Amino acid sequence: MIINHPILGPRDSQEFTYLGDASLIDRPDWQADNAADQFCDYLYLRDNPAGAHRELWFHEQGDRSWLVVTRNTVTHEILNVELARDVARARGRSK
Amino acid sequence: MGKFDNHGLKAISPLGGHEPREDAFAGLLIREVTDRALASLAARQGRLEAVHSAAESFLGGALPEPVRWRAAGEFAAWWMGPDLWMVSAPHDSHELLAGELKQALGEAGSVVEQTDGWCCFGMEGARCFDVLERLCNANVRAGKAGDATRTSMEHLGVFLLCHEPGQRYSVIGPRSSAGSLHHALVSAAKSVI
Amino acid sequence: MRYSGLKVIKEALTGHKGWRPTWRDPEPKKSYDVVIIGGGGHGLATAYYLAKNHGITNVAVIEKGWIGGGNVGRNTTIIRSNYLLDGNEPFYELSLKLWEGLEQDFNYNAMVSQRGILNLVHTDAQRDAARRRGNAMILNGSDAELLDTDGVRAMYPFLNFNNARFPIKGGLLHRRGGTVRHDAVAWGYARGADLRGVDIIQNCEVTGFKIENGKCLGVETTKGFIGANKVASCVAGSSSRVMEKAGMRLPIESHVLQAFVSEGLKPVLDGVITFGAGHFYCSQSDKGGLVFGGDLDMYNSYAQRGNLPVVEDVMEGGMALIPALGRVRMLRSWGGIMDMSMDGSPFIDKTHVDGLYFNGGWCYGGFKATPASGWCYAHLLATDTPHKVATAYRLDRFRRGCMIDEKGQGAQPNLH
Amino acid sequence: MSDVMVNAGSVAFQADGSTGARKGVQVNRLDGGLIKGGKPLSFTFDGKRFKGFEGDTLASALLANGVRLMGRSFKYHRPRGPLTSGSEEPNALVELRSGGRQEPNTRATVAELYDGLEANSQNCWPSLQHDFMAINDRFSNFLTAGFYYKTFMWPAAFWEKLYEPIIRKAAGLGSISFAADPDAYDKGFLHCDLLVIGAGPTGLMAALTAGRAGAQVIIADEDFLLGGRLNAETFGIGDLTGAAWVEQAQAELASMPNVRVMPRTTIIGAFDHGIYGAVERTADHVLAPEAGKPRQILWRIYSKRAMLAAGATERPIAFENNDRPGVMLAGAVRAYANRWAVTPDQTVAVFTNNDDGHRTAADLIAKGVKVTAVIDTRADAPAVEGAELFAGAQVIDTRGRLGLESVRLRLASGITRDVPCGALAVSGGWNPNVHLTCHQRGRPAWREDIAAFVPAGELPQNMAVAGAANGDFSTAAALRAGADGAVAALSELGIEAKAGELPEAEDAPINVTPFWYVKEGKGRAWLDQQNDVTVKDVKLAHQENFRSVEHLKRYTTLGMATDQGKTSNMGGLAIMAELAGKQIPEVGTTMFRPPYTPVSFGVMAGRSVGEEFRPTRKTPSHKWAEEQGAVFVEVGQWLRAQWFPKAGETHWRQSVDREVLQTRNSVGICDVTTLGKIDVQGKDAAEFLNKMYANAFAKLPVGKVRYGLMLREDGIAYDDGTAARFAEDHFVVTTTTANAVLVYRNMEFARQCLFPDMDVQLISTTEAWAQFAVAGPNARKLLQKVVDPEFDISNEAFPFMGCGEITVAGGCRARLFRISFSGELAYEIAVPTRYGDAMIRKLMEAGEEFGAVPYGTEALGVMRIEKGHAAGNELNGTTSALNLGMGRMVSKKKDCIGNTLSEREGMNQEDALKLVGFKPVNAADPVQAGAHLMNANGEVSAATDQGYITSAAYSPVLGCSIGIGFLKRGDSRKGEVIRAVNPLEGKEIQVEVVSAHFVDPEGERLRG
Repeated sequence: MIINHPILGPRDSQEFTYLGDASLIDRPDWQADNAADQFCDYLYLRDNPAGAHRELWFHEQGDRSWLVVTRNTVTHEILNVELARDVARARGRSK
Repeated sequence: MGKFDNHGLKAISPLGGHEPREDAFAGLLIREVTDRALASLAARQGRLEAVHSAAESFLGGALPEPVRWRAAGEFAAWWMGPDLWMVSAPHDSHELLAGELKQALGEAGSVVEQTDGWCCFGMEGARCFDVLERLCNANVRAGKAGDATRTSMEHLGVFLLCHEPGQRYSVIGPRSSAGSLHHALVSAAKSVI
Repeated sequence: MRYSGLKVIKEALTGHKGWRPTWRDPEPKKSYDVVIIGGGGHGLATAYYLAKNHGITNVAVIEKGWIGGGNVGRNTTIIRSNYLLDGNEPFYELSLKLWEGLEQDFNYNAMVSQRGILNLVHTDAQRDAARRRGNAMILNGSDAELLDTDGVRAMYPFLNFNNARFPIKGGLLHRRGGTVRHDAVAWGYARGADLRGVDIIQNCEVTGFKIENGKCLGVETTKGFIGANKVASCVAGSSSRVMEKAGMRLPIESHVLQAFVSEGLKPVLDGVITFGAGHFYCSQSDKGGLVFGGDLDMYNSYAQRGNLPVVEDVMEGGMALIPALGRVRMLRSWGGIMDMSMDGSPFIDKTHVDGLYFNGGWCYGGFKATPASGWCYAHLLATDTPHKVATAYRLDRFRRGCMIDEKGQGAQPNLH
Repeated sequence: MSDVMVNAGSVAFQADGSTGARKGVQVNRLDGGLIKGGKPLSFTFDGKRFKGFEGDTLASALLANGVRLMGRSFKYHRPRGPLTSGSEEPNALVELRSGGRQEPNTRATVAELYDGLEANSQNCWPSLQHDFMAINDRFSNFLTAGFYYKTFMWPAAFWEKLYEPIIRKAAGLGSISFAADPDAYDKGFLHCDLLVIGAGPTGLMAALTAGRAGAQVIIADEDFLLGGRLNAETFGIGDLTGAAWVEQAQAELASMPNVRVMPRTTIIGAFDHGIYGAVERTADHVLAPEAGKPRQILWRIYSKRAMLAAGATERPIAFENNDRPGVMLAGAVRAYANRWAVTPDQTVAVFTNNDDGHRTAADLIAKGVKVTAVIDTRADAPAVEGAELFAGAQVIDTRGRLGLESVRLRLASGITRDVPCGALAVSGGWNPNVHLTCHQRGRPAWREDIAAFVPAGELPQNMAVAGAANGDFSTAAALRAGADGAVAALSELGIEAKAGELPEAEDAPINVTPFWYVKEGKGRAWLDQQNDVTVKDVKLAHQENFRSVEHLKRYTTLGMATDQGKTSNMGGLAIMAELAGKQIPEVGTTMFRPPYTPVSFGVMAGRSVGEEFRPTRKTPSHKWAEEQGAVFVEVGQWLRAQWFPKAGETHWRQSVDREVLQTRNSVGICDVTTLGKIDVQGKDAAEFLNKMYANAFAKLPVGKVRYGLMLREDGIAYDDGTAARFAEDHFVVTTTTANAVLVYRNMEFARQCLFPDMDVQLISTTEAWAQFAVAGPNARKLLQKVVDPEFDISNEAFPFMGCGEITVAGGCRARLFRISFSGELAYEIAVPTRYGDAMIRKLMEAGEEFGAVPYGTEALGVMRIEKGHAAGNELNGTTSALNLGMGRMVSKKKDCIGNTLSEREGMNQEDALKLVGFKPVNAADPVQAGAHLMNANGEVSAATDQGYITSAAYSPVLGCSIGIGFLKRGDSRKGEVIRAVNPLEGKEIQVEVVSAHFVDPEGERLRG
């Protein structure tokens, strides 16, 4: 597969390490009342869609950027690639 | 290899010799390079501008853009990642490069000595394209002077710096695997030439 | 009709006119006691054991495509009972015992062949782990032997003992492990279930569940609504897709695993070898092809195909282990969709919906589990209590903190 | 009748395939062809010597020598000759070469002839002519499709003991030598705008068009000769012969620097996003590759656009005994005649359902071969000159034991007629080579006018199909499609190209009338000739309800041979459609999967073989350790010294015991460079580490080191190490050797995805520093001789868990950490890696007066077990801080990865496993890692399992074997005697539960 890196352009997916669903960015608040349940859902449950899937790839043999790749899990077509750090900030994560 | 035993300890090269290794082929010279000091330079949060200007005055040239490297006088630098560069200088005169660089950047940047984290092989000669296309997936034939590509060769992550397309490159890889990287370069050369 | 050598001879002499369909192709009835979604190995085995062990024959197996077209027909045919953890080993030991009597039981030769499986060991730490595993296997009634380098060499002298990057220090030998003709397993269970009155309905896709006040009443399909007292999902590979129709999110990701077969060769490998350090495992089919595989492609996928890097990685492993394979050619590759669960272990459980049951999360261990999975799923469906060797396979185990993590990789499915 | 008599002689002369050979003449070599003037070559088949020419394939050369019999079929061991002249060949499989280079199942039809080629027949015994296993053919009626599923079940034990061994021995095709392949293989990567797959008229025209436009072009063809069918046909292009036009095109392409022409290169698969795998056979056409040069190269081609111009494959017609040597595809017979100047026999008949078959008759006649009949299933067949035409006729049977002698016809009139012929050229029409279009989601569609499937559905991204591969069979259409296709593909890339003037070329339709199999006859009519799948088998499969294409394939093995059904699938499909009363498209097609043709393990592995399978990482002291005669061990990718044998030591334990005792009694030195090192800087560095580690780091003073435990988010401990604070905003973190990469990846994840606004920067420095542990009561004394005097490392100035930047050996910058894994007074000292070799020598020299020893990973392991330190065996991915006895370390006052889920009930049960130590009751008993723990009394079973031993070693200090491991409620069972059982090796010993800290539990030594 070819991942079109936002900074580097097209790169062979072999240079990357795959993590999984981009929802792993949304780590729950440890002090929430139902933190335990939230963490269980966060860590263990997946939509696992047949179709567009937002997922985390780490450019380990490259610039060490974590990317959020939107990819169709049926056709493997890649629809969008973003820097995970930008996504995280956009989703309200900070320190 | 230079005179970097200015104290009681004598250095050896990544391949384990006291002199850099050379392998010559018709149209290709592979040369172990041991005379550069390295330091990584990362911008602190929100201090990118400060880093750029401080680095520029220290290096005598601007930090390179993504996927590029640039030489300015005795210094050179290549882009490693977002807000992260590798700076290099002659080892003899700048063995303490990291310290010098930190002086110049102060609070704006994080600097880490990288000199011995890496091994470097120079590739020189008309057969560079033919050999490199056996080693890595970088599109070397479309490359330009000043490209700094992170790619992998024989399962090893390396930086490939292009000095002159098709003629002159630096391959920079993890020092502990220098032997394996060297073997890959040489066997690819033998396979082609 | 009973299959036998005599029957084959009789038919040969009378023009093979007497052979009847291996299973019927009936139209679905309005409703069944149990509707099993998925005509793969596990679904067909479940139907077979529901009928045979529990006398429940008013059963339909509905299959989106043609039976046996999923992972039961896309695996590397290995069977084994060499698990480490209490939650797993008794289950897989039951499975292996069922394999051992399977063909006589369902009167179909699936070529169950226990020629042994050898897990190679390359470091002292791996030997310690192999010893712990081997002891766990024996304590659970399975078999295991710990071999040293010479023991391995005696079995397979042509492995790389000369210039291996990761020298072979020994291996854990499981003699009762082996291989099975995978397609025949689906066909044998289908025939056995069909003979006992189970309806096998091909080319019938489930489009939804009919759920009213917390009770599942049946399934909507491309052949219309089919009512059921109990609906049993058994669609490993597509579990998330199907259960999503019942509003469930699962601790499962779908990943593609490639497998390969070489051109036919005169005997090379008698048993199964796994080369952990090189992500390669291999056996040889009775037809002569080397059947081999390695790692997942690592990314979520519902495409039954993989990519080049893993093909290369697997065959590099092959060459590293057996340098004599250099001129052997890989003939065909294929991909199966794996239900990769969050701890690498499966689920056989009720769901929060009354009358809706779930079987899945088999990772790439599904084939060897087929008989026990059917056996235990049938037991759960018939009695509403988990079978004693499958009590750990519950959906809520992560919430409880009772993971069954053979590989110790944590909640990252593609590493199991 | 008289015909038969006349020809009997010639038939007899041919019948034994080797007669020609014995005469040593190429009895079936014709004039002309493309090999004329070719260098004469000599080769052997089954030990017999033959002559051929440069440009021959093994098959063409054998046919030229009158050899039709080249193989035996898989199941019935029927005599077989080549069916085709290409890579789709099912029959003519041989073992090529010998020794480590022996290559089973090689298709003689694509094996390029070279001087000294050695080939042998396979899957036959004692000889190809007289094959014992041909007995199976007599029992074929019992060995129908799937018969084995119905028998061999009783008695159960007989399967593995009797039936299966026989089957396995009989099965398989060729054999390997079991010697290592001596040849080298290589890999490479190519990039292009347009990849052209196939160099027939379509591909060449496309490459010319794109090349002229200046695009980066790669054109690949599996053949060693470009041109495709143009080499096999007589018609020309413009005023040139086909071959001449090809030469011209090839010359022009060679003159373009932007075009890469790759003959002998098979595109094996179409992978995601325009990536193609290609295998180039660089040395299969010579006796052996030059030293260092690869036999084959695997290219990964990154293409912006691709054009499939792979042509078409002719398909046979099934009829009774249609598998005899001499029965061939018409296009192949034509190719042998026109390209290789070879006829399979002096008398040939043609059987066709389309006009293309007539070309074969015409070309053979033109070359002076006697065409005894043209049998055309069409009543309205066009006339033929120079041969008798039987329109509306069918071939209903054939004769000839090891080679075809005659065919029996059923004429339109209904009467039968025997026609003598040593070869029958059969054409059932052509199938476009759609394979690569199916490697992803493409599903071919049926085209009635050519009665064949053409590419359809979702083709691989950016792939277009042109020419015969797309169902456009005429040369003119091919040229046009190639040119237009290239223009279209390039315009999508913004490159302007012109189709230009196209040369004149034949434009004849093939006028095919579908005809799949001859219904007459009780005998067998072959579909899959290699796997011996007949029309009867397909009918039986249907009868038994194996009706979907996949069921058909799997039940009968149709199309699963080494040719992947390239010539047989279509026939099986058509018959299944007929039986099911469906149209062919309704029945569907089977999946085509990579590779297009089989590829060797060698080329897929490339250079990654033997010791180079994976990179090797060496420590800074490696060279020195080698000089000491150290024994090395693989630790991940690292090679580390395991122990340092001394003269007179005959057993590794002697060396290890000595290293341990000398370290504990005086001082020892160990290279610990392999531990991961991560440099963490930034204003939020401390806060960041607070998130990474289970325990707190925010308040760690500058100049201090702290042990840290890392959890996964699920609360399981996965790594431990130390963090040294060099400044308010600067830490150096160490990880275990095994997890260096993973910890770094997880830290980057946290930095970029979880806490994107923290001011923290990370970089690995593992390789930059050579780090040595100096341990033992004399460690300080030794170091004081090496550390430059201005640095005070006395216990007061540099206490336990201190760290600092210093200089050694007269000004060499270094880092000193006072940490201990061994439990002794110990330091770790780091210098830039290039000085590591000199440093270890310096340390050893300085240590001489104390009798300092180097110690390896074994002694390291022994000492850490004596101290009860957890390592890889304990951090096995299923153990929590609680299990490790570090539950209290997990801070509840702050957020960190893993602390929330570590509180789940299942991970905090009162009978949880706890890390403890074990001592044998009988000091002589060895404690073994991997043994399971059982109570002193009661049964030994999984149900009564109490835990397991993770690590064990002989402790020279305690003078007995010891172990650590996990025991239920272990922390509250100290002093209890239990059993460590190891049924795997038939061992059981009694052990006492003790503290895991065997040596210096109070830790006085390391603080001293």
